[in-house]
Amino acid sequence: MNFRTNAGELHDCRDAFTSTLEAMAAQNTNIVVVCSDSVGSSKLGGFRERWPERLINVGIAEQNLVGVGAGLANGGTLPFVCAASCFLTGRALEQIKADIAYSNANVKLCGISSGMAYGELGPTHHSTEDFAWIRAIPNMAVVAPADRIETTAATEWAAAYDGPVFLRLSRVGVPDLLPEGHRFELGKANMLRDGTDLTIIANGTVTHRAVHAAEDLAAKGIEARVLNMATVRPIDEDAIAEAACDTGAIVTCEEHTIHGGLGGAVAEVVVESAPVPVKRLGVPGIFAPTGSANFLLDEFGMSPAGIAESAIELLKKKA
Amino acid sequence: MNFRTNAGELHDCRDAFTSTLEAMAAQNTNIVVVCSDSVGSSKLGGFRERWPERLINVGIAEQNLVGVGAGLANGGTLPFVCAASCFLTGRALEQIKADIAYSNANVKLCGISSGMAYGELGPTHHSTEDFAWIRAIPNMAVVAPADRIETTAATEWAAAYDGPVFLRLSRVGVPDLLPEGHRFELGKANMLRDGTDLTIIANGTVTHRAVHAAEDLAAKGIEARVLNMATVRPIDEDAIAEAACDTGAIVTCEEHTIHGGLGGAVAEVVVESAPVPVKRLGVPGIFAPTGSANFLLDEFGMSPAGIAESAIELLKKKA
Amino acid sequence: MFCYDIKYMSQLYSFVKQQLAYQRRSAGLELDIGTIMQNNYWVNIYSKRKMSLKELKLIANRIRRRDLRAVFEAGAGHIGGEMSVIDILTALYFDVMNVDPDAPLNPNRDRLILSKGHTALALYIALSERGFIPKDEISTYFKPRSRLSGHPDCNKVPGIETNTGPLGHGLPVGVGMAMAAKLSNAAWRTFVITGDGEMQEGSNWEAVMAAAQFRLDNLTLIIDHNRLQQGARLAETNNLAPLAPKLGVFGWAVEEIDGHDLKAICEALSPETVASGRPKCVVAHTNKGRGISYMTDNVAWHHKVPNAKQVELGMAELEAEARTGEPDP
Amino acid sequence: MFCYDIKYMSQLYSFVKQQLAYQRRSAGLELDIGTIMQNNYWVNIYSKRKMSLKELKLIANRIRRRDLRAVFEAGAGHIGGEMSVIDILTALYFDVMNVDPDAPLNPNRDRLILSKGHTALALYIALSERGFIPKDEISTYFKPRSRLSGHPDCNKVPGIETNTGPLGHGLPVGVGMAMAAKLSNAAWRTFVITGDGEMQEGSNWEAVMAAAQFRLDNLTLIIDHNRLQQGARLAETNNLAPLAPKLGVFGWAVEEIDGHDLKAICEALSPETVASGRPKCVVAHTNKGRGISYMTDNVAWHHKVPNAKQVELGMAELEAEARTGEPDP
Ligand SMILES: Cc1ncc(C[n+]2csc(CCOP(=O)(O)OP(=O)(O)O)c2C)c(N)n1
Ligand SMILES: Cc1ncc(C[n+]2csc(CCOP(=O)(O)OP(=O)(O)O)c2C)c(N)n1
Ligand SMILES: [Mg+2]
Ligand SMILES: [Mg+2]
Repeated sequence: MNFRTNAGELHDCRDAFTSTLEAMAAQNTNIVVVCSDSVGSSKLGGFRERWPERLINVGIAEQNLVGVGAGLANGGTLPFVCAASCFLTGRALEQIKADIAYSNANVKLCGISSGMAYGELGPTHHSTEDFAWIRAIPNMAVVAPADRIETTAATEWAAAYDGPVFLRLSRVGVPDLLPEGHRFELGKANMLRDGTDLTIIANGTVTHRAVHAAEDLAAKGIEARVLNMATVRPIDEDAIAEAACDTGAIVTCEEHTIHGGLGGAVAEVVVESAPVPVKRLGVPGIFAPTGSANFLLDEFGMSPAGIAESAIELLKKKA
Repeated sequence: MNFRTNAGELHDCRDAFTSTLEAMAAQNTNIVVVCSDSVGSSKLGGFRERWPERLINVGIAEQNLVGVGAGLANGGTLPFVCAASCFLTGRALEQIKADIAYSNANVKLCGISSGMAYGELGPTHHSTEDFAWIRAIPNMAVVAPADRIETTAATEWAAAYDGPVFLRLSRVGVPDLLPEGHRFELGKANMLRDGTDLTIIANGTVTHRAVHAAEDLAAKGIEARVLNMATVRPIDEDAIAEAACDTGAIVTCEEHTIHGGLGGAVAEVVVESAPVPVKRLGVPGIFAPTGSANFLLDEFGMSPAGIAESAIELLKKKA
Repeated sequence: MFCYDIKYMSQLYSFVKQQLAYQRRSAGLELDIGTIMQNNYWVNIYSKRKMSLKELKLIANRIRRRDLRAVFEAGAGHIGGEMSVIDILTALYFDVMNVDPDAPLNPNRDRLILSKGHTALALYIALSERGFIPKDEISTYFKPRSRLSGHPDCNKVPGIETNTGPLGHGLPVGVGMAMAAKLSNAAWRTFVITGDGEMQEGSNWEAVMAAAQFRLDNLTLIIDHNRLQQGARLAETNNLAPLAPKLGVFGWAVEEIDGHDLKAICEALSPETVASGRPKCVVAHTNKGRGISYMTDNVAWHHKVPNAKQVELGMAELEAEARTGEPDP
Repeated sequence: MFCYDIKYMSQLYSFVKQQLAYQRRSAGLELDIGTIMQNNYWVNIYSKRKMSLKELKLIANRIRRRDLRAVFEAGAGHIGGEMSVIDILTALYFDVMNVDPDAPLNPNRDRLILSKGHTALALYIALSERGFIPKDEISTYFKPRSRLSGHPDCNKVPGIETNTGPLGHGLPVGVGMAMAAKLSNAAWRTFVITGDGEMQEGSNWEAVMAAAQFRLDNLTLIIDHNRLQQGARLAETNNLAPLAPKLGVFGWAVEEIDGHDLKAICEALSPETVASGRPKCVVAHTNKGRGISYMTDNVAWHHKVPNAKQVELGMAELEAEARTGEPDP
């Protein structure tokens, strides 16, 4: 079964995130939210209205934000820590390592507006190193949902999962990809489309671009498998090895630097399981210029046409 | 020409670092040192005695440490910012990204006691994510010298190089590997030994272990090439591609997590240039238990015998 | 070296090359200086004589009007915090600071860091008024590939000293600059502007301690104390007010002023008022959205974009102020 | 899931499994509680009655002696800061805190965070004296694969609440704990001990502000004010003294005490002395190396290891103190 994109309707996944959070919070009074003057950007206004005392705003202080999250978990609550992904990860990385991961605090770190969602605000606001930064830390689950439906599923999963999670969310509009009612499984890729000629592995906001690219390729007689690799850590080694064996070539797409992110994680598995040619698409190791996320993704070769082109180029290298 | 290790004499590379720094500072009055209550651990006592006013100790405040470094560079000095690698990188990562890398400040970040040099102090003090963290940031040069001689060379190079550098140093004793007078070139691997059966790529404190492993393998009739990959960013793509083509299999060794570090960087190049089997040795994605660096390296399969064993295992996968 | 980077970039964005360590920042800027010289009719005037208070007020007013129009045209900006900081920027660029658009990297220039980098637009306009960048370039703010992005980039825009955007970075960098001046016995001064919400960042307090310890009397911190942060008032979030005693207890010389009184700002920042051996903090009491009545002291206008009607209203108020020299009540 | 991790680990370190999110912390600890019960002869005494001042002094003295010996045997430790914090730990574990070694995860326990985690050895010994871990386990400190590593690990050692080691982490976590108690209207209290040098970390000041804003009167910060940091005196590095007015200006209730006067410590930490609506800071004036004359107030002893002769000397002094109840001058 191939999932088809419906480019007509684009959704800001923050809405799915906060409505899921509110639905869960209505049931589970242990759920609290911690933020750092990020109520608006995390779309937490509704939560604050319903449960003002369970919305803890520490001010502009990300180190404290994460530390407070760890302490809240120790005290028996279930904290969702919400802030712009660039600041949450870059400013509080040691807190994430020591207070959350190493202490094994049951905290859900929610990186809002990740990737280049703040494209025009410049590289200080681009969170295009967070996969690399967080997946290097033991005991962290790193998850980047592809659409509204998976955002809901991953948020529900995170609340049920007993351990530290980094949920990488975006505000960039994306179409529905996964079927309504989809359940999230940690470390399990979803095959959005099967194919034999190559595999495109993507996650987050670029997944629908990968699906489009596969449709374009199909029109040219090239059958691409598309894997939605929402979990970056622990990565689905089996799905990657299978893709390498079955299709012999892999293109990775991510709204992230190509140094150490999803493409890097895939490359690590490929060389240890079934070495085949891989092409990594992403931010090519530079500070991106000004522009919207979609503009920049296109510029960096991740328009559907760009991905398809890279795929065709890669096929030449296939053994 | 094969470099041979002389396990008899082990050197703490901090001595080479600070004596080089002092020699340069005597010539170049622009050189200043910034530290964070880390005079002793960075072996800066001698520098402080000679130039007390050029040794700027900001106290226990790593964010300020890095920001002050950026400001000093703007003001026309050449700052070497010295602190324990775990705190320098983890605590000040956003400062490194914004103030140093993105601002292109001519600052030399010197991560002392990197890897598991503070083994017994536990994972909070293990700097085994720093390659992954820093190499994800554009415009950073990431360098981990293998011995006393390369430490001197890299320190001299860093002072001459016009841009941000992360020098990853250790206190763990290592034997001499490179010839006296060796000059460091950014992004250029050194072949410490040639071989045709496989390649071992290492850097920093584990390089001499890789050389020993190659000697052990040679005794068994297996000829391993050994590359000292001191530069992790920009990585030497040519040397890796050549190694993959020439030897058909690669083992990577690093005092770092296997997720996104040297092994990750090598895997990224291998899959894009010449896909061959790779085995990544390092900290296997866990918070390490208590123990000295050498104890832990052995435990994690990086004793010379362990590396040789992994190499033999890998050869079975060779096409 | 970096070959994979360069290969890609040279095809696409020649300016991004400036990010690479192989090139000096100055090389990139030389080009701009040429352009500036053609567009710049302020340089000769401003660099030669002291401005009157009336002239300063008119410049601030002009910057406000340009800012309002630019936010509307770009559909972006942080207009509240821009309006609150414009008088401070005006005082710095047109009275206090020793800077030269012809030599933006003169080693003896005074340094300014706008640590509240989200109000970059106000800085860009001040720089364009002062001759650092062409005035007509302001229309490129927030556009794809523009060097005038949402936060300032020192490798692209002359007059900018360090990249800001993440709050709490400017003061530590300013401490480093001031230390550098001390080390070389140079007379240039360092100014840092932070938001009041921004002072919630611990990194600032690390720098506050260090500046006092190092006796950096060549460093001045100006806190744009508009009592509002992004989503709410400081008082409702993390109330740092009163600020003056907090800086004072850490050993700083503190002065509180009306941050919209240009005379007061110029005086508070003049070298004569520096206390020897102590860094100085000027707590500038300001209004977020100052100059446009419906925005003033209203947290909704942190980064809201006015519609055409609202722009017209605001512009009328600002024009009235230009005529009378005083803002509408 | 995590299969590559588990495969590796299960061969080597079964305890590391606790790090994985699949297991509850408590599951890991249950094992230890069993062991503890066998070794623990203090539990019944301490949990049943109030200790006398004399008893407290003797316990502190015993912890100091064990610490000195353990540092010597392990060839490691941060003896200066251990000696300075031991009276505070003694007061907390044997007088102030409501904790139960039989139920180290009791939701209503008081929480202690030793934010100056480098002095973990003193904490381990206090925990062993209080019955959380076997006393003879102290000899494994710093040994390969020991759970008593240089900094405390809450997933391995019962009684430890969060992992510390990097300075400046404990107070933010403490703020979160105190918030959690407030949210559930629970009476348990949170205590955080920081070093004085540690207060140079900006993260602490973020937490200082938040605690005041949130009116966390169930949070107590104890600053071990020994005037020395790692490489030098605070005064020579980044002089935070006097500390009390700094905390005070941020809205905390502050009390200054002799941090080696057990009676004063117990009083300052008693619930009766809490000011409603305000977090409390106890500035405990201490001596680094306290109890061993040649170490006292000497920065060289931050993490130096005494030789046999020095141990003998120190032990003699501590034994004399045990007899007289007072330290040698
Ligand atoms: C480290 C960091 N955290 C969060 C933000 C998002 N942010 C941008 S502006 C702002 C509010 C700033 O308030 P204030 O400092 O008072 O500035 P002003 O009122 O002058 O706009 C916030 C939270 C940021 N830019 N950097
Ligand atoms: C973030 C961080 N930076 C640096 C260190 C290294 N360090 C360990 S102890 C210490 C000095 C601490 O001084 P203080 O807080 O006064 O503790 P005490 O005097 O009680 O030992 C330093 C700098 C650290 N552990 N964490
Ligand atoms: Mg404000
Ligand atoms: Mg101290």
